[in-house]
Amino acid sequence: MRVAGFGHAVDTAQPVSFTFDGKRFSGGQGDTLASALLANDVRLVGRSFKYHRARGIVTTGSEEPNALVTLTRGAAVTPNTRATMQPIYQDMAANSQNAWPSRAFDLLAANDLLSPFLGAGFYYKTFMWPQSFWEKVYEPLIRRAAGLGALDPTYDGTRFEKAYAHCDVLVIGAGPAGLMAAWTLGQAGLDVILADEHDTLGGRLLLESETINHTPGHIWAAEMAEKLHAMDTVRIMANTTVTGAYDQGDFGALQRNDAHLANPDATLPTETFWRIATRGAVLCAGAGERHIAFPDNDRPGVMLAGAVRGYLNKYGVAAGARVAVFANNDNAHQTALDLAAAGQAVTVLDSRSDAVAQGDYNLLAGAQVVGTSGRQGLRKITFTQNGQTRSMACDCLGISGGWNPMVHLTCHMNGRPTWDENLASFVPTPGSVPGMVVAGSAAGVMATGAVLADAVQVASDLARDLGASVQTPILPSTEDRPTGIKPLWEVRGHGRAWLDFQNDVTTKDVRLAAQENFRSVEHMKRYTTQGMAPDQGKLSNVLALSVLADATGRGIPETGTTTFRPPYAPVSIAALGAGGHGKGFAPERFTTSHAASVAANAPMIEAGFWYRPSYFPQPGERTWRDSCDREVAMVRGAVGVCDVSTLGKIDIQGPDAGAFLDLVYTGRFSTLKVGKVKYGLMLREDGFVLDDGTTARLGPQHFVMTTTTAAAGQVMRHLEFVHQCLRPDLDVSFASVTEHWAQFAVAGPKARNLLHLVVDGSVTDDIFPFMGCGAVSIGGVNARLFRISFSGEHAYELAVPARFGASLFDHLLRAAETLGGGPYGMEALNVLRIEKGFITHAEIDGRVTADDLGLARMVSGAKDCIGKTAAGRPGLVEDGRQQLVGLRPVGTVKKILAGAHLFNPGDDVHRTTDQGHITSACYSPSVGSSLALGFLKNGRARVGETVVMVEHLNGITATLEVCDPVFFDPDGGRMRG
Amino acid sequence: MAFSALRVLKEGLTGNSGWTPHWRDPAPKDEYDVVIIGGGGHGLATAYYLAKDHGITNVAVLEKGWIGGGNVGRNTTIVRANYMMPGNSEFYSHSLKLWEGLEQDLNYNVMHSQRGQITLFNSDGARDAAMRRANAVINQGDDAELLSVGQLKKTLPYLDYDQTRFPIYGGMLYRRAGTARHDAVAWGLARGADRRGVDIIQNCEVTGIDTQGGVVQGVQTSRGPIRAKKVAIVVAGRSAQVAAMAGMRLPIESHVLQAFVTEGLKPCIDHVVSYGMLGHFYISQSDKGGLVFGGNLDGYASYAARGNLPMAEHVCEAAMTLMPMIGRAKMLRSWGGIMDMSSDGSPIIDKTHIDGLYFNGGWCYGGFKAIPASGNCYAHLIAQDRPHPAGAGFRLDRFATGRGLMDEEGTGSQHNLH
Amino acid sequence: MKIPCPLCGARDSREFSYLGHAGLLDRPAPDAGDAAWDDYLHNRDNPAGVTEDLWSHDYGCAAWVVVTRNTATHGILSSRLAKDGAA
Amino acid sequence: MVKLTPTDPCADLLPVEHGHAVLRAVAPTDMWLVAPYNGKAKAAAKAAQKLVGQGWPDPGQGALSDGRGLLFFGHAHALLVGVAPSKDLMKSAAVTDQSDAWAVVDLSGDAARDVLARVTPLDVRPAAFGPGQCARCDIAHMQGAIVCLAPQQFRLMVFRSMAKTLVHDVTVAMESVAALGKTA
Repeated sequence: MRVAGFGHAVDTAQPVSFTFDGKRFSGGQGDTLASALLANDVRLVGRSFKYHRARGIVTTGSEEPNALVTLTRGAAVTPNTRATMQPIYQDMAANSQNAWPSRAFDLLAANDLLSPFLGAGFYYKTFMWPQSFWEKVYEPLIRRAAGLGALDPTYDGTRFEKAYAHCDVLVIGAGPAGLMAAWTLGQAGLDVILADEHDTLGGRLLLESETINHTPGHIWAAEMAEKLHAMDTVRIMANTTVTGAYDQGDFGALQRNDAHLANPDATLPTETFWRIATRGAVLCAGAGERHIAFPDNDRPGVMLAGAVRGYLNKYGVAAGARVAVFANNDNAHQTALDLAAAGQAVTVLDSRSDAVAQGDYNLLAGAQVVGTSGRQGLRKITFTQNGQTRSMACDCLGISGGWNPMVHLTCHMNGRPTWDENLASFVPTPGSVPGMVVAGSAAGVMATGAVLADAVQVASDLARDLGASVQTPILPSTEDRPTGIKPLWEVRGHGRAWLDFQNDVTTKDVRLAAQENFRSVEHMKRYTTQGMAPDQGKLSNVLALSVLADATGRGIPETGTTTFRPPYAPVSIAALGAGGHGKGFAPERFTTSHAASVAANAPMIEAGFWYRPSYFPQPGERTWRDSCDREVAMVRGAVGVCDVSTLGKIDIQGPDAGAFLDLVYTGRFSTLKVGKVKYGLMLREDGFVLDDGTTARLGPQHFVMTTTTAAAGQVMRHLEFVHQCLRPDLDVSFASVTEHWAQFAVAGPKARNLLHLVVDGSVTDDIFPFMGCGAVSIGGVNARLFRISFSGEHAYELAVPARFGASLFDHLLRAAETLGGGPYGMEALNVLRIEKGFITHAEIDGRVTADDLGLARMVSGAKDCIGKTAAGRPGLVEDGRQQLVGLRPVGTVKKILAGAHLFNPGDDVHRTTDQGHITSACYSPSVGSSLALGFLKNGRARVGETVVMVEHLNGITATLEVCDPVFFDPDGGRMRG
Repeated sequence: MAFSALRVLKEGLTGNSGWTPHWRDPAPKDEYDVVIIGGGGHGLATAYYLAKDHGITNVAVLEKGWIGGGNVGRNTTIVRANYMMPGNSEFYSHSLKLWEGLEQDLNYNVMHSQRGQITLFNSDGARDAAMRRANAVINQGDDAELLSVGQLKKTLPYLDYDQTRFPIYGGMLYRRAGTARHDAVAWGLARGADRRGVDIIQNCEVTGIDTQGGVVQGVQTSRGPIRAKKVAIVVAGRSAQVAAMAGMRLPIESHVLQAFVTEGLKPCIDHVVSYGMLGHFYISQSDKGGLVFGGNLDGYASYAARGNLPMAEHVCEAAMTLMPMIGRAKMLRSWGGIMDMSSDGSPIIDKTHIDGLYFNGGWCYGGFKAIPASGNCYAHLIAQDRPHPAGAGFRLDRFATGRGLMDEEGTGSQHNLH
Repeated sequence: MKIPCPLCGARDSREFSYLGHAGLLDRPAPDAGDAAWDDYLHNRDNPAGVTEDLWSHDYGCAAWVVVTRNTATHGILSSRLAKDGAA
Repeated sequence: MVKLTPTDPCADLLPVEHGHAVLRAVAPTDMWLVAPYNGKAKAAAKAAQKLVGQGWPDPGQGALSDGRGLLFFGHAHALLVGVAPSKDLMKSAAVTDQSDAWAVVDLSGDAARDVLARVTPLDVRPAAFGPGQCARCDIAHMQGAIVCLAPQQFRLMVFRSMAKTLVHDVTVAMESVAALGKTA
């Protein structure tokens, strides 16, 4: 219920209406969903994971284990939203999770009755019979019952984004320590980013009633925030959770931009995932309260003591009408004091027999809560004091087992925290994250005055380490409240005592784990699932550890701790993967002929990042094959034009360019004459083929190398490696010119006729013999012409500066039309090259040698080259390797398919009889039959033999004849002529 | 104690007080027939099969930390047998068959779930490569089915078929592939080995390997020397350090592979789905409802067992182009494992230059699915001093000779590319 | 993770690609023998600690960089251009 | 004789303006990669000085004045902009025409640095990246280059074929920054 005069963050004069499970409620501007629900006396907010127990709000922050809801805003459905972190907005629609048919009446709550049989690890011991029932019966049941919220199967299209930020110091958390540290560092002239996961700076000061400089803490925080805003050096990131610490000062952080908006603009990113690069960091993440394990401690209404007063102070909400506090420390008494100020009478049950009341409230010293009742919410607690057991009616119980410094980020780089006996908590181990220091409660400093002093000290030291000069600020005055604590982890009694509320892990589970020898903390965690729920054990891990320590008769430090891994708080995949949706996953590369190809209705297909035309359909053609066959015939009969700009082109220059090429290619290029082109084969250093292509010599010290489209980047890196790492003495340099030149293949018996329609001057065999190259001009534009062929026809490749690519393509097509030619696409290109036995990366699959390809003659015996020595390993030269062959049908064959395997006729089809496989297959209109290339054991010696192709997936078996891989024009007369 | 539904019922009714340790914590003896260095999945499986198949029970498994604390406890739990290179093909086929009987064999529910794996392909070339692989799998005697885009739309309706950067051309379904509960595999094998008399010794770090005249004598440990007739190294992730104790330098470089899990969600992904554009992306949903997913190595040599943001982001970008509906799922936890990346991407199970010393490692990031067969083949090698037929290809000398390289990806001798 | 490029300064690791141990700078002579080549191509010290490895600044200056780095902590000690040879 | 007409990779896509940032296409001009031969660095620097009035750029440096300049462009290269190489320069350095290789755009406005922070991991704080500085760097998963022309003006380059992706990704960032500015 709402308490007048309290709640500095909420403006009840501005009502905000929202729905929860379809029922309409009203809250005030500034409420979170959690505070608004509590203000409306809604206590049951969801169901637990395993036993479907009724669960209520426990905390005020991102560590909330229970109040996870599904939000629906327009098309966007967000499951597992923390009600404690979600501001309400007009007409917000939230729904509870993991309950059916309703959160008040959940059928699976029956699981709770079966809990004796469903303890830790029960599933490892059963569900094994009959064998097939696991997938069919047991597992589907388990899967349906498990899980929390549900994803909407349709993508909502909401924008998320990622960004980078750079600073000198990242201050994590804007509570008293963070504010003070940021101010100190900013004053020192350092670039500071101050990140806090809440919308308002102040941290716990917003939740507490204590004063700083005699003004309420939240007002001091607001004043500090204003000062920081005014500093050029400080950048404030509110609503930003620092999620991970990574190497060399990288941090991840998630900023929520529109959680408070009812109708955000479509261009507003819902969340920004920041990659923050910093020289130093100060962790001011504060401390998190922990609870105490006692029987039935999980009912709605049982909350952290700090949260109970936090809801009062910040939101003006009383979490219950009759409130009790159960604690082992002084700090929790503040809850009673704050509630008393609001006129609520509170009983404090303090487990310490020497506890002293700090004000006017009922204190039961030496008392322990041993049980609770209330099916859908707390109604009564049972406790012991002085050997007597009594009950007390109450609808809200604030628990406090002490405070844990939020050490999580210090563990992200394998650091382990240190146990502090006085604090009864783990504290960060210095140096756990290089460059990051810890200040305030996160470092185990609990009283506010000490926190501020610590922050100044730590920040000043860091500033000096970073070379800045520091002005020491005057510390504000504080009212220091007592922080005494005596550890109390568990109250043993009848019934189950919860550790991990969300995963339904109880002290019994931990004890059972220990009994079954899961005594290592990692074993216990995995056996019980303790700490593996969405809160990652923030609330319960230390508690669970203490129970394990007790069960195994060890101390907590010897028991050790599990580690914390990124992210600190869950991060949506859409944020981490922002930009990846749709085409955003990779850059798109378009050739200069793209628009013309699209205009010609060519389907564009992906080739690496590029798009290339598949074929150019003509009216009347029904399938791609119709078009492809026509384009092949067109190239063989007249002339075709194909954009080959996507092939890698590397300019290689320098006095040692020839010597360098001799090293990277198997063949010799230093002796290539200017104006000539040569085919080159490149090996990896392990002796297998890396790539192939042609290289032209344009001048004495100037070559241009082509690579395949797929390997262009890899080859460039390889060349740089060979030069920089192996032969830096060679005077040579490389420049990618792939993008400078638009290059088109002009292929077919009328290729030269076509060139004469386009190129200035004439192209003759004298100047451009087969494998010749040189400069030409087109309408006065300087161009390059290479007489090379990937089709087996008389062919050229014509290159112009890319700005003229679209125009040249247009001219080439128009000229081709007059000769009965036209454009051809990737399908025809593939058929043309298969007919000629030319290889692509279908054949060069990373496992083949030059000899496997029948190209051993291309490996110069007279010189070293990359890969030559390793290619001589026995396994790469011995008999029995699979060699490239051509394959053609014997008789009628339905289809030859790449990916099919080859067998000897009559052999059983089995791995052990496998003879090879098919790499490329097509129907060849030129030959008039299906053709294929493949690798066959000792293949070259088997020309003329028959083999059987077996393709299981389409159920095709065919008899094929082994032949030379060159099916068409074997002597190459067309190419040379 | 045998596990059964009846037992769970009986214990439930009597306060669960009768459950006993799944394995003992014995003190190390002075001498064993076989000392296995490494209490991960493979080491425990080796011990289990030594006892079960070869009757060798005077065996110690020495574990530096706690069993199952390495890669078996930190992976994406995928079990499949879709390898095509000779050597790998028969081995993983053998492994899958062992998985299929493992739970009954161990009397331990490791939640092996054959929910099927669908590997997507995104170009004609990738389809041809997938066909080659799938045909090899069928030739080995296992199963594969080609799914058209139409079939995929029914089976995986949540993929983006319209806008994704690299259109989906089809998929290959391996019905018998699936997942298992990784920790339970380690625990079940430990319990199985322990019940047959094997000593599982935790917190016992091997600090030296004793040899004399080229013959192994035993090991030095943090808990004193232990004599052994045979010593078996199986410490993937730390192979270099342990092998160095025997003067070996390995064709292995250690790399970090990250994996990720979301908060629990109601069932939405039934299969294991994998995708091969710009690196890898693979995903499945655990029985607890978390989406478990991963990608490629971070790419740099590492023993830190943790990675960095670029790969985490890249994997999520792949998720967003392929199945954007999971965008609203929140990544809960990330972790990293140390991968023994070998020079051809395939493992090593072999004798060494020292008599009685054996080596098993180089599992790259395929180790989890291999656990039963790795243990089975390694046990065979240790017990009989000749390789098991299904594991005979994993020779240490194949890199030097170039014979029988098993480069599934065709990426060559660069360790981090496999 | 940041890689200190000797030319461009500390840059995000996503601008780099990784090759392997810096021993790859010492390519054996063609006739160095099988063992030397096997070692060069395949075998690695693979230390859990300080090592030297090769990174290419693909998205930056295209320099190959030798980085001295700790594989256990990911700490970086120094870097130099590969073309400048051994340290 | 045929007449070839030029096209520009970005011209049809630009300009765009969102909030406090504008993205404009840059008219094509001479761009040449220059790699001095071994032992010729001084001569190349001298030849370059004559051409553009500035010496060889240190790593990370490069300025344009009147559209001319010499930019650090890699471990081996500088990029000569706005003028073709002279004979002198070609004697001492390998030169490669890249005039058509790049998609070139200018991003300007008060929000320019916030926009850049969404497409590149480069530290673009004013103190780290000001006028006269030039970086080869990742731009939205593309190999690119950024030149700081003025405190709020940057030249962005990626390979020509990726012009559309560049414009798209920068435009999305501009929209986001503008929308965030409205909620702040």
